Amino acid sequence: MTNWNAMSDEEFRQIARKFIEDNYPQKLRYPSKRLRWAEIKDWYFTQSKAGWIAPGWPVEHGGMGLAPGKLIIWVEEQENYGVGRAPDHGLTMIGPTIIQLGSPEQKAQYLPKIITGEHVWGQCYSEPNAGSDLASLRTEAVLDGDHFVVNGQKIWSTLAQDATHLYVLVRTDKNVKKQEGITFLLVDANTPGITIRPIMTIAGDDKFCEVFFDNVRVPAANVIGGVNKGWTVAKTQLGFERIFLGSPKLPQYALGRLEDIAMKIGAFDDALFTDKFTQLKLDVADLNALYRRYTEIVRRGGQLPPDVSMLKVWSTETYARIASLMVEAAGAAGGLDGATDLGGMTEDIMTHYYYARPATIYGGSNEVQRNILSRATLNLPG
Amino acid sequence: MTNWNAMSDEEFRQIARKFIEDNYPQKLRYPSKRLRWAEIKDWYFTQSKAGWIAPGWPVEHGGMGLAPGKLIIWVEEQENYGVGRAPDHGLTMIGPTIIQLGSPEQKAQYLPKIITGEHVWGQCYSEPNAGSDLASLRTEAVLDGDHFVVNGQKIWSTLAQDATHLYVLVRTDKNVKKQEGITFLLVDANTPGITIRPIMTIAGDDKFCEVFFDNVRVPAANVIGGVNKGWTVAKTQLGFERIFLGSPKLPQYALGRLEDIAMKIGAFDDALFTDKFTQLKLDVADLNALYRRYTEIVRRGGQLPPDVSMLKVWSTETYARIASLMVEAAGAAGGLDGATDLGGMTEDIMTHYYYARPATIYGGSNEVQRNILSRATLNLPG
Amino acid sequence: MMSTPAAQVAEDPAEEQRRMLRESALAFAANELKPARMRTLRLQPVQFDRKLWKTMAEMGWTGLMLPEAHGGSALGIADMSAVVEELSRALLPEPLVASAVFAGNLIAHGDNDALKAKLLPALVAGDLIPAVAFQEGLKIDSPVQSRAEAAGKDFVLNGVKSYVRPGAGADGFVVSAKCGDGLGLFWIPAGTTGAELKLERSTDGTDIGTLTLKNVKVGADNVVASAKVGAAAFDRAFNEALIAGSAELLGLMRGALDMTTNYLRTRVQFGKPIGSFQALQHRAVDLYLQQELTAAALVEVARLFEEGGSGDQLNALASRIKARASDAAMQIAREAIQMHGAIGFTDEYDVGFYFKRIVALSAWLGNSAEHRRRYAACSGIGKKT
Amino acid sequence: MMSTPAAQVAEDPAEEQRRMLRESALAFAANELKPARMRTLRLQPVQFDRKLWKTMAEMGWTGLMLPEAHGGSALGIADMSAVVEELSRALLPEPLVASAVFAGNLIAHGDNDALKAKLLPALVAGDLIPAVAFQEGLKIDSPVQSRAEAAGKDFVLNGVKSYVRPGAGADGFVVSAKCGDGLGLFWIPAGTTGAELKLERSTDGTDIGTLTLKNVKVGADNVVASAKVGAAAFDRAFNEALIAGSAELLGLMRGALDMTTNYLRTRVQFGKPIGSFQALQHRAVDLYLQQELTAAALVEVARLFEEGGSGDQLNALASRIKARASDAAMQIAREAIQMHGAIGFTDEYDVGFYFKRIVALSAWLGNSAEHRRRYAACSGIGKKT
Repeated sequence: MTNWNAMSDEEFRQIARKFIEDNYPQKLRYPSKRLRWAEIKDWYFTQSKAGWIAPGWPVEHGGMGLAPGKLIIWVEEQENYGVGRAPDHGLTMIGPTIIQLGSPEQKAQYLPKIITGEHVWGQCYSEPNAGSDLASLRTEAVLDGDHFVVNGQKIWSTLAQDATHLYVLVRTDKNVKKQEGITFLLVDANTPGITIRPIMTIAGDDKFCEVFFDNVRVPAANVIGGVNKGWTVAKTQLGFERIFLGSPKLPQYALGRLEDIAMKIGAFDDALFTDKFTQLKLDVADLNALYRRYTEIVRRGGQLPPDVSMLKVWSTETYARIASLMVEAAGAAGGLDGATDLGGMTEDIMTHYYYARPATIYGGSNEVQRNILSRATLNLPG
Repeated sequence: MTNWNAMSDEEFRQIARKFIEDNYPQKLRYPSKRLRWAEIKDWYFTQSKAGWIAPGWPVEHGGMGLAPGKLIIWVEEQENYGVGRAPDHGLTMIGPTIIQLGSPEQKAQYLPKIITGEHVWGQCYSEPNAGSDLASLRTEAVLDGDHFVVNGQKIWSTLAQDATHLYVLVRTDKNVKKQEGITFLLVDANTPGITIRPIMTIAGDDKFCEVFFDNVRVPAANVIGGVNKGWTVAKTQLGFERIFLGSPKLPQYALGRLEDIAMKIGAFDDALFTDKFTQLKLDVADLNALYRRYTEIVRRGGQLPPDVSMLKVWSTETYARIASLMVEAAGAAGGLDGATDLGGMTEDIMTHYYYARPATIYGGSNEVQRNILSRATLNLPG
Repeated sequence: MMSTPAAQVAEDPAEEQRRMLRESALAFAANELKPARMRTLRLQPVQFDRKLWKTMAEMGWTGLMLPEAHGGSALGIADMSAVVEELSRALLPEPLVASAVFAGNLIAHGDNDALKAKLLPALVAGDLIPAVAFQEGLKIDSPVQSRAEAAGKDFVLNGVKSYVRPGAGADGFVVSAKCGDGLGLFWIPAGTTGAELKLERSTDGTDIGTLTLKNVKVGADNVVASAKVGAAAFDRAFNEALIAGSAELLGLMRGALDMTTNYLRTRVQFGKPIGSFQALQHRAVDLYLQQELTAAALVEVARLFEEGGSGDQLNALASRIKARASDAAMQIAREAIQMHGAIGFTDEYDVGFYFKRIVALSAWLGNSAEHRRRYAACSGIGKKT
Repeated sequence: MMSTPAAQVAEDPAEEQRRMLRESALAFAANELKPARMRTLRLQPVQFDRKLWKTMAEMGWTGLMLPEAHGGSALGIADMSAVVEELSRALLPEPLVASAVFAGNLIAHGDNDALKAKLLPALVAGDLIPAVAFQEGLKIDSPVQSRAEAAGKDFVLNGVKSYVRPGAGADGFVVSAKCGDGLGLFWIPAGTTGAELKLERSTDGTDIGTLTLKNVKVGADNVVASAKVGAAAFDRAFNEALIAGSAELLGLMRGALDMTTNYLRTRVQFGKPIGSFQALQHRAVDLYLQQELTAAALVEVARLFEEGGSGDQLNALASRIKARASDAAMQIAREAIQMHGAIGFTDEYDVGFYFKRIVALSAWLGNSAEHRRRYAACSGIGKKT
């Protein structure tokens, strides 16, 4: 078995790069939309067979056991090549949670099937009336013998229509502080009473879903972390994944597209456009510098300070500014849906402008991030 | 006696313009700083002698009794000519208050001397701990026989060092809701126990003062509007003067200076500068349009809606942006104090940049204005 | 002293007329315009409703600015803007600005009386939907390359015109083309041999067109404006479209901001309406300020435009308002989605229609950057002596 | 899994050294630098303290980057920046960046070893305060018009140099001048015949100079850099000054923002600390974000600069950080005053010193607009093939 961590960083980087170049489908590079399971599953299976699917997991659970520094190299190489994101809630969210908090039976039951791709997981957290204020969720689970009976509605479950399994936050006690009556449940998506309905977005796709629970019976054994301990479980998931919400990937890619377009249509002849572009280029460059500050902490095994929230704010708002300049530079073509002609190249101008909208909303809206920074970093009063 | 209001607007405008051109000192046009009494008093006396000093006051109190429409023409003509603002608290603030709420004795005692310029008034409202939250003021007045004894400290009294008289908000009851224990007092600035200390600002001038009251005895007859009714009195002063806080005068003048500088130093050769300048020019043009909406209401004798607060916000923030662009355009000279050489012309670059700071703070900070607009205009919840 | 509410103050007759126009548009909007229409119309080959258009014509709106000789009301751009604003506020995909203001006025400003007598009454009656095909590059200042070559008394046109609104549903096109040293304007009915229309979907759910002209023959009777008057006619109608288009954007702003402040008042998170959070309050105030700056500037621009002036002055006025309206609307559109949170990004919630229509109309006829540049050029910025 | 606090993680030796430099600067600042100094110094003919400068020299800071051969420590720009940042955070009018980094390095990058041996040890010892006189127009890209004409082995200089920092208190000037086809650099001691220094007050309370040269004779022994190497030496030292100058701005940001957040925590209005108002909180967060972007970019720029590269690459790096630092600092300065309310506008409150020093140093060596332009030119924006 390869001891990846014994390699030099550079050696590992070369191997990772070659693996991606040899296996990742050319036509899926830099996808402009989130890929569905049907589109990306072959890449998932390829990684799985090669043993690369869970680089951060311990070896005993089928992972590569990469040290944080190596893991970041792996992420960087994927980003540089434009590797699309597969439905990865199993790998990045629920798998690590089960490894950390699951029973031996849960580990045996679920982990191998995440590795093989047999199970595809979806997250059910938000509700129509519990968005930024997640802890006020109301989907209810009542114990009935050795099952919980779940009733309620979840929303904004990314790609839940592709999921075989769902992890769900439910209310199991209404008579305590709202954070203390929440339980974390694992649910087979095929259980009777579950309806998954994709939500059409203004961008014309359906990557988000509503999930309805109507007397859904879930074995009580499917609780993780203990009854009424679900809020704590959900919070342990906020590990260094928080960094990746602020990855420079998206703004960097969008800036590259903007640069190509601008070259084609001669926008750089205009000093005003050039200055705006330069500002954005510096915004992305400095985002990269800030990102590196935190990946460096992870690489060394340190703990992330709360101000890592800055990354998400700056990354998503820079992305939004780039999308705006793209629309502006496109002039009359700035209001067109789908691919259109721009100085001889075909480009979908509006995609970035659309996706810049939820970017500043999901993963904790930028307003909530600023609240956190205000309190945790600047120590401003509640 | 001339019946000004019977004239056509155009006729009145011509007369007003001629009066200003004939009498206002050339060297005081478009002053870059607030003028002191010693500098501007001759102009005050000139207006007084000609009967022009109190255009908005009723004729019986020595005014011209101008209708609102004519009054606005008078203001416009002053602004167009660059007439500096004399210490005018007597004319615009306390005079109208005495006319509306004063006793016959108070009217006889104070109004004629405002007209002649014998009395110069200063305002004592803010305190070190009562800025945006004015109603929390603590300067105390305790009745002792037929006098109030005043103790406390006031601050941000504009040009109080030139005042012969002060109007002061004091606390006369500590045991009621904070707005209901405030009294409005008229105070002779020469009363023993009053110390007026100019405050040096970062702009290097001293137009604001601190005023200290140490056992200052004020006749109880000097109350306006009744004991504990001072908050109501202060609010009646917020008549259509509120418009003038949002006058386009200052940004318009600063934009003119910026344009002159830009021509001299060739800044318009730079498309980036030209676009920034154009944006500001449109910001000022549209401020003028918005300003006209409200002056039109006044001209017709209507009541100002609460969203007139927008004017102050937009005017002062546009002014601040103009000042910033001026500093930017000046390059290395952007950080110099006092007059410096700019392409052969001499200009004090920093003055506008300095004065843009208090502009967004005084007269109700722009934060407070936004709070008002949020509640009174958008009906957003408290 | 000043206790009379503004509404009780005497109006002048022009204002009273404008208020009445506004009220009839409001009443019409309340009865006829529902956001749900947008979901149905966008699935159809023509994304507006010709029956409704006919009703609008009966209200007098398609002919509001057209000469009385041809059945119009000969009113000004301020009146037209009032109607457009109120209808747009309730989401109107029908091409009132594109067809009635831009194309209609362009025909009226031309020098072919016989053609006017043929086309304008049909437009007034709601039986004709014309479009203007003028743009040839991404920017409004891209030079016209299309050419009209004289062939006897007729002309032969070649060229490509893009971003034509409406595309789907237009009965014909007023096409600009170089004609000798000047600019000629030509009427080309839809389906004319050699005139091929390709449709693209605009983000607002309507199809706009690219019109390719290959040796298209235009008879003298279909010359909208000769090269002598074409450029001036075009500028005037373009400026009118810019002003009315700004009114359309203002209506959209009002609609989007109303929805948003209403949401802020009612959506509860953390135990309070989210509109009680000061950061959102201050941002909402800034949006309102931009909206009202646009409204005040629109009143002033329309008034000054009607007073007249040099070509440069009128161009500057029209560009001033389009720059403000486009910027203000785009800011409001983005913030409307952000303040709604995730729900605003769903197709089933109506605020997205405002967002999309604003993006489309801010770009149409030139975005804010283009119009600041045009304003600067026409108002002589940097040229002061 | 990741519970080790960052501070407990092993440092590499270079980082440890930088941390120690930072700590000694912090300790010095705590003992020696008080805002009250600024009120006294600005009234004096020279607005910094030569005695304190001597102490700074003893700390090793004036020679930190200078060659060991001349008594310096030969450390890099990252180390220098760490010291500058911590001192500046406590308000330092002494010309560490202007004299030690810009002028000192410029002399060191020249090709006159004898002159280095004369000037650099004096700078290291704190006995010499040199300034660079390079700028001739409002902008850093204004062309150099000053000329150095050869007269045998000597030179005669004519020209006018503006915005020289420090003006008051400088012992001599490194002057750039066209010299044949190249750029020469010349050492002109203060008081040299024909070299007239006129002082102007900078907003930060120091006097900067305009140096007028009329037939000033410079001997060959005072040629800092011949025309062969002058331009390259200048660019390198200028870039180093930009980076250290950005560190100086970063220190000022930290000082101003610390004061401001502290005020927000303690100032009570409407019965609450004003820092509990969400609109102010979010704005304060945005300031912090700008500060930390600057800090992160500074670390990266200094590291890449030390790794080396082409002239264009190094210019782009230095301009990148000066653009960010100037913009971020100006935003923080304005908001610091606004959030303090009226008290922040008074001379007796210290935040104004940060405000003024930020305005002065953002403009010095080129403001953000100038450096974005330089960055664009040097990084080939719009030139991709």
